[in-house]
Amino acid sequence: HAAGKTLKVGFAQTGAESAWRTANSESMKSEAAKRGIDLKFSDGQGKQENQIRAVRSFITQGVDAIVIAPIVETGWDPVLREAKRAKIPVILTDRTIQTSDESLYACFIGSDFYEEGKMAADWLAKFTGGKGSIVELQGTPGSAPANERRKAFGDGIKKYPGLKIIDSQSGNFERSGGKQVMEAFLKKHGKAIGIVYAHNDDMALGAAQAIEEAGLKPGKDIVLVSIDAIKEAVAAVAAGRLNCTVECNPLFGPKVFDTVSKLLAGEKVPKKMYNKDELFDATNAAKVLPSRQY
Amino acid sequence: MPDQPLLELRGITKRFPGVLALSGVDFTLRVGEIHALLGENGAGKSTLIKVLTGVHPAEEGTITLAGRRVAPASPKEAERAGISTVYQEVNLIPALSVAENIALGRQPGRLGFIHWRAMRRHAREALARLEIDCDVDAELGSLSVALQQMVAIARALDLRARLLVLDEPTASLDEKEVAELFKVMRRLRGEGLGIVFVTHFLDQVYAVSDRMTVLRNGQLVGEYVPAELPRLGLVSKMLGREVKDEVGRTQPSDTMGAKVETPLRDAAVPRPAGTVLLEAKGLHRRGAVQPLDLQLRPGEVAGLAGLLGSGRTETARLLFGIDRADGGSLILKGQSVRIGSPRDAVRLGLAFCSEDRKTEGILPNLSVRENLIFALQAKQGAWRTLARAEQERLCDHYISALRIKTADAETPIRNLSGGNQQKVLLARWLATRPELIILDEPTRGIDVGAKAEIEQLIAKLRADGLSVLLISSEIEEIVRNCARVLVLRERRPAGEIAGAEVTTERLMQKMAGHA
Amino acid sequence: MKRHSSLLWLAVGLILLVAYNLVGNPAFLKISVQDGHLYGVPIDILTQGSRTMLLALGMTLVIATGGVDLSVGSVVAIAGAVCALLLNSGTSLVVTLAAAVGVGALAGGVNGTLVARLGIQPIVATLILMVAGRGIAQLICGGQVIIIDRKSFEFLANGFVAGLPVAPLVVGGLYGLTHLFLRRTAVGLFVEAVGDNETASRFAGLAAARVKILAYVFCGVCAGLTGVLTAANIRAADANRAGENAELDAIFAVVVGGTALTGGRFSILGTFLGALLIQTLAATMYFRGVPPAVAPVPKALLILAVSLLQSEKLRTWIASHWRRKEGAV
Amino acid sequence: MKRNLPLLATGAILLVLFGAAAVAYDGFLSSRVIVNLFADNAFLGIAAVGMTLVIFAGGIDLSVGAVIGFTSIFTATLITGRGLHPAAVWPMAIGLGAVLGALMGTLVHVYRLPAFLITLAGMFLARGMGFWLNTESVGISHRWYDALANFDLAIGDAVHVPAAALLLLGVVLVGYVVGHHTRFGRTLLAIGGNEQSALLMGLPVGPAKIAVYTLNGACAALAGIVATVYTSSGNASMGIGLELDAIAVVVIGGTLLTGGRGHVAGTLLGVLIFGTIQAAILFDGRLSSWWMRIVVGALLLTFILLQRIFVRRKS
Ligand SMILES: Nc1ncnc2c1ncn2[C@@H]1O[C@H](COP(=O)(O)OP(=O)(O)OP(=O)(O)O)[C@@H](O)[C@H]1O
Ligand SMILES: Nc1ncnc2c1ncn2[C@@H]1O[C@H](COP(=O)(O)OP(=O)(O)OP(=O)(O)O)[C@@H](O)[C@H]1O
Ligand SMILES: [Mg+2]
Ligand SMILES: [Mg+2]
Repeated sequence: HAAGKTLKVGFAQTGAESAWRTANSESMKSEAAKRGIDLKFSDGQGKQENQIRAVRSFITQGVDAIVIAPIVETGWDPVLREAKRAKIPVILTDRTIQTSDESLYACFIGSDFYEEGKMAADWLAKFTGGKGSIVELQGTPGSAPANERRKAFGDGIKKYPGLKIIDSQSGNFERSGGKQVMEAFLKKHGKAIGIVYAHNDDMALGAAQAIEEAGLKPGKDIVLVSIDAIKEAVAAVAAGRLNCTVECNPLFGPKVFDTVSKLLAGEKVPKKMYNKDELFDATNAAKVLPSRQY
Repeated sequence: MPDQPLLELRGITKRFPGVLALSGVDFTLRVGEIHALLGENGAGKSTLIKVLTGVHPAEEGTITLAGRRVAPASPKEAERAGISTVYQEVNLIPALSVAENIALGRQPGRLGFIHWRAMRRHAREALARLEIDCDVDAELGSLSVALQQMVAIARALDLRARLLVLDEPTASLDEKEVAELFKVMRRLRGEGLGIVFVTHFLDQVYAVSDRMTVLRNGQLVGEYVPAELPRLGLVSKMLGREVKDEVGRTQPSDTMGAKVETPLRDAAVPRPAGTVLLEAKGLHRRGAVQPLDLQLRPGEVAGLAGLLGSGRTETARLLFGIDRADGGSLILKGQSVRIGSPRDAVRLGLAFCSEDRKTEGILPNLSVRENLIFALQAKQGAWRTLARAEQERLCDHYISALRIKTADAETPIRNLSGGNQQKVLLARWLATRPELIILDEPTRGIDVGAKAEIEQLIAKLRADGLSVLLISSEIEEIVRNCARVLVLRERRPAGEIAGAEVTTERLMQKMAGHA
Repeated sequence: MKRHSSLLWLAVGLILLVAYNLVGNPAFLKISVQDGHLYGVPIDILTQGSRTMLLALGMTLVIATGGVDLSVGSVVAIAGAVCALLLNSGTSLVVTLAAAVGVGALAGGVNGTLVARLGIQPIVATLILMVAGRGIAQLICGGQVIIIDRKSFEFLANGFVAGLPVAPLVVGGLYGLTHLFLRRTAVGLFVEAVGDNETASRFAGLAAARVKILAYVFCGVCAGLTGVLTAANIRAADANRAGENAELDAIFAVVVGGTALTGGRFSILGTFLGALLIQTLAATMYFRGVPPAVAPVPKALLILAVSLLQSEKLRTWIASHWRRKEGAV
Repeated sequence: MKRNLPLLATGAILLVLFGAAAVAYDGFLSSRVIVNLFADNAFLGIAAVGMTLVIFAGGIDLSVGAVIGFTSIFTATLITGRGLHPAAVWPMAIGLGAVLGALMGTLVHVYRLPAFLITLAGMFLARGMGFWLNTESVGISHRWYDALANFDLAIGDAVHVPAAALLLLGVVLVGYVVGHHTRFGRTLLAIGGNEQSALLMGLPVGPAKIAVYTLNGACAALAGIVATVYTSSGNASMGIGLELDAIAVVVIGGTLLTGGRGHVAGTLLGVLIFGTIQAAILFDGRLSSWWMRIVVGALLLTFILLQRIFVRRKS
């Protein structure tokens, strides 16, 4: 591709299921616009088959590079092989995939769901002194973040025998789901609940509401930890309604397109690049709040 | 060979919630005979047939077919045992073609794959045997009820059977078709088949049957030979009371068993001159009805006559706004009106009792009461709701006036016998107090007694100043009731007959296209 | 007769489910007073269930006319988005509510017109708005979750009057009113007639198309109000997730409540019990600690059990079996 | 001819739709796009063919999406986890799908239960069992899978038709023959037209109903296997919501949801219409998530209105 010709990049997004995702899409789009790249955006509506379809279409359209935010970890080999045959570099964002042939994709840029779960567990151990009964609000069963965050957190608290998960239900990553499950937990376990671990902020905020309606103080009577660090959650941390939220940065755009340029220029890039995920609690939430973009 | 029993039903008892439909009924059919099964509406004829063919399990009783005890658990088993049946309502599949309806379940072909050409040829032959000429690829639902009925008969005859059961096959047929059917029936009788034949037309009973069994209220009245039981005797057996005369015979009659105040025919009565209730001018619809003029007067019963498929029903549909006319005008009481939907028609005081009660008439799962008051309620709109007491009063009135046989007014109408459903539909329209009522085959499937009552009713309505447009395939019915008849032939008007000229012969001539 | 017995068996199913909960957790039915209002699992079930109940109420009429409305979930999202938009720009609560209802009615009108006037099959006709509607909601919200900070608004979903939860009261009231309206006027009859035999009811002079359209409009209005409750419940409009898969729950509640998908007879009380069953089941899962991944299995078993309980065929079969056994002994 | 009019109209509108996209987007009119239309929608299409037959009989099956998910994870678990050969696993999977279908059909027919409820239960059951096997996706690497993934039928130089597309065409063909040229298929239509009448006509209503659910279960399982080939993996959350797409595709193809009237070939057209809309949106690539939904809705609406105009409603 000669210089001067506009780059064409295909982006197979998972869907538009949350504010985090919207921010992620937005970052990609605005960055592409800034750089004058022709971005082919596709919304997979939460289905891998749609994403595969999109990638195949990108190949047909002869894009210069393909960016995928895989919904699940497996199942990409056939389509990636097609891309490879067409000599189109593939960048994975958001989460990595399982494949027998690592050469099928150029590199991975994103957050580490596993690491996030670990960070939450470690923070909790420090904050509570390694003791407490936890209820877990899981994401949509079978989805990768739910799987990873559950596993990582479970592994993370193993070191602290005082921390125990006493109950676990799915709130489907939804606010109302988190609220509804938390209401039931409060009735079921009463005062026994010391900690809530939610797989995302939306469910944590819903749970906080349920706790308030039960006449308790979220953040004081019950400790709440969650993941994503959307603006509203950081604000809630600053206000003391949540205790901690682990950032999962959605603003991939600049880094992704930098990498694309490098790849197309034939430069070598590291196979795995992690965004640095931060953690916000009472100590720093108020400070970063004004600079949060999403 | 004759007199040898082919089928014996003994002590058949069948109960529905709230109704004892059959109680200990015996029935014997001999080889090579046509056996008429008779009785009032709701007497249990159809139920007996359905027990025989495995639709309803009997609570008690035995069935012996050709010396072997059988207990068919489904129509399929009955068919395998050699029983071929035409049920009362047309029970075919409207969305499939005529050919398929005839062949369904036994399509020619190998390994379950259908040989279409053979199937169509076969269907054409089956129809030709009844002298029916119709496109076997046409969708069944697009045919008139009468034709559908013929298709159902063709299907039943197509089966190699020992026993043929026909539940009111002639209800919507006209004479030509009936004659064809009888020819076939007689031939089959000659071949040793046994035929059970249900009808409310006594002429037909005497024309073809060798033996008659009469049911009343689910009980066996007796078995008779036509030669030994004259018509009046038969009617008395059916109704369970003495009658002196009955409607339904060939001679027009002015009197009924009961005292008659109004003569049925009003040929002698001077017509209120000049007043026209509804006038159609040049009404037509492409592919359905050629331009047609029609005048309907208050206090008059007008007839619409014609052969099967001559366009009578389609004319009625145009008048009632079911189909949109392509041209022509309608003038109601001197005012030009536009009738774009049945709703418009109903609001203008029209009523139309359709010939197809199953698909165009009943609301099957709703109660008799709801069915009965429905048109009136629809006319009044949702806000002027009929009080429950008023609804019940209407029901009581019509149930007794038309002698509707039902467990109670809250029974779903689908549980009623065919004739009783028809009566409820008549009541539905009468309850709207229309100024013009179009009756398309109103006595279809109605028993002799009730037919007389309905004709009485028509006479009374006329006397009250109502205008009636009567469509009937039974020419006698037209002759008995109408002062003026518009004859249709091949969907175009073929002339009008009035007054003393309204006779069977004249009508037949006009309908067939002579003179 | 038959209809009532099927309702009875639905109620039996519900009671069995509650009994099963009481065995493991005697406090399941406990209602206490906290902060001056009622508090307990039954209150949660009613409050959380009120949204499905409301959706199912509208769905009942649509299904009774022989249709179905897949778009309700998306209408919920749109109505929520509209509420957020208006409330956050300082519009009064009353106007906002009216707007939400209006949006629902408009959506229902579109669905109804497609179905009744253009003769498009309901499932496709409403699929269009199901797909496009969520897009519209996301467009309004820009794909964000929009926080709604209005105490009076939240009160609708989570508030209490005289110690009683508002949402169930409102929804219960709507059920009562709808029932009265349908059964005291001829509207209920018209709806059932259209569903039972549309041709026949049209030939009898009913404006069948209008009845159908109104059923969809009513369903849309219910969905609009559900959108209000949904947004008020979480103090936010979530265009991406609000009302997701809600149509399935609503249809389930209606069908299990004894209204056939083929149209005709409907039962408002049955729908209510059906919705209650769904929510009670959800609570049961939380309380029994069913792992989220296999949670669908008990749901399947419950549906089967309730359907079988309602099956006349099975009941007569069991009854005859019993009799034979007793006879033999 | 008259019977096929709706079908022809649907086909014509599909061509118009495709033509419009071809004019609007460079490279849309290419053999690859057309082949992808079949390949990418293979498992939707296969499931939809089974669904068509169920709908013919006036039934409905909500469980197909979940059966696809279950089959997919089941197949992957046995092949990857247990080291079984696909040749053994595939028949097992199809058998399980058929058994589930047969169970549902039996409940629907024998106990007169609403198909909606029973198949909804089937959907939850299959989904739950799938997740119970594994909540995470499982990769499959097997010679057969590689061979299938790499297989294509070359027609000339430019056109390569992959296995999935061929299978879809095969299933549509079989579905067409079964639906339109066998007694079984016509019996299904008769049942959908009027079950009571079909019974009175002596048709084997019960066996046919049970058989069609069984067949559909098998179809859904086959679709699940195709999905594993498509992705070289199994995933219990595969096919979520696919039942609705399948139903929509069937109905867009001109089959009456109330049963008794329809066309298997129409279903293929429906699948292609769905596919074309999605392909066009991918080629555009400028729509945000929400505009994409709105445009899909608007295109569907346009399509259906056109279909209406072509085939005037019978009065
Ligand atoms: N499925 C049913 N459920 C309840 N009652 C029924 C059912 N079928 C028939 N009945 C009742 O059984 C009685 C006999 O009905 P049947 O249909 O046998 O009468 P019929 O002699 O055929 O009358 P018609 O001449 O009107 O056809 C009637 O009272 C009818 O209401
Ligand atoms: N011989 C025939 N072959 C094919 N179609 C026919 C034939 N006769 C009538 N039809 C169809 O039947 C339909 C109904 O005609 P219509 O109902 O107006 O007849 P009719 O005079 O009321 O006769 P009847 O009600 O006795 O059948 C028409 O659509 C016509 O196409
Ligand atoms: Mg009868
Ligand atoms: Mg006629």
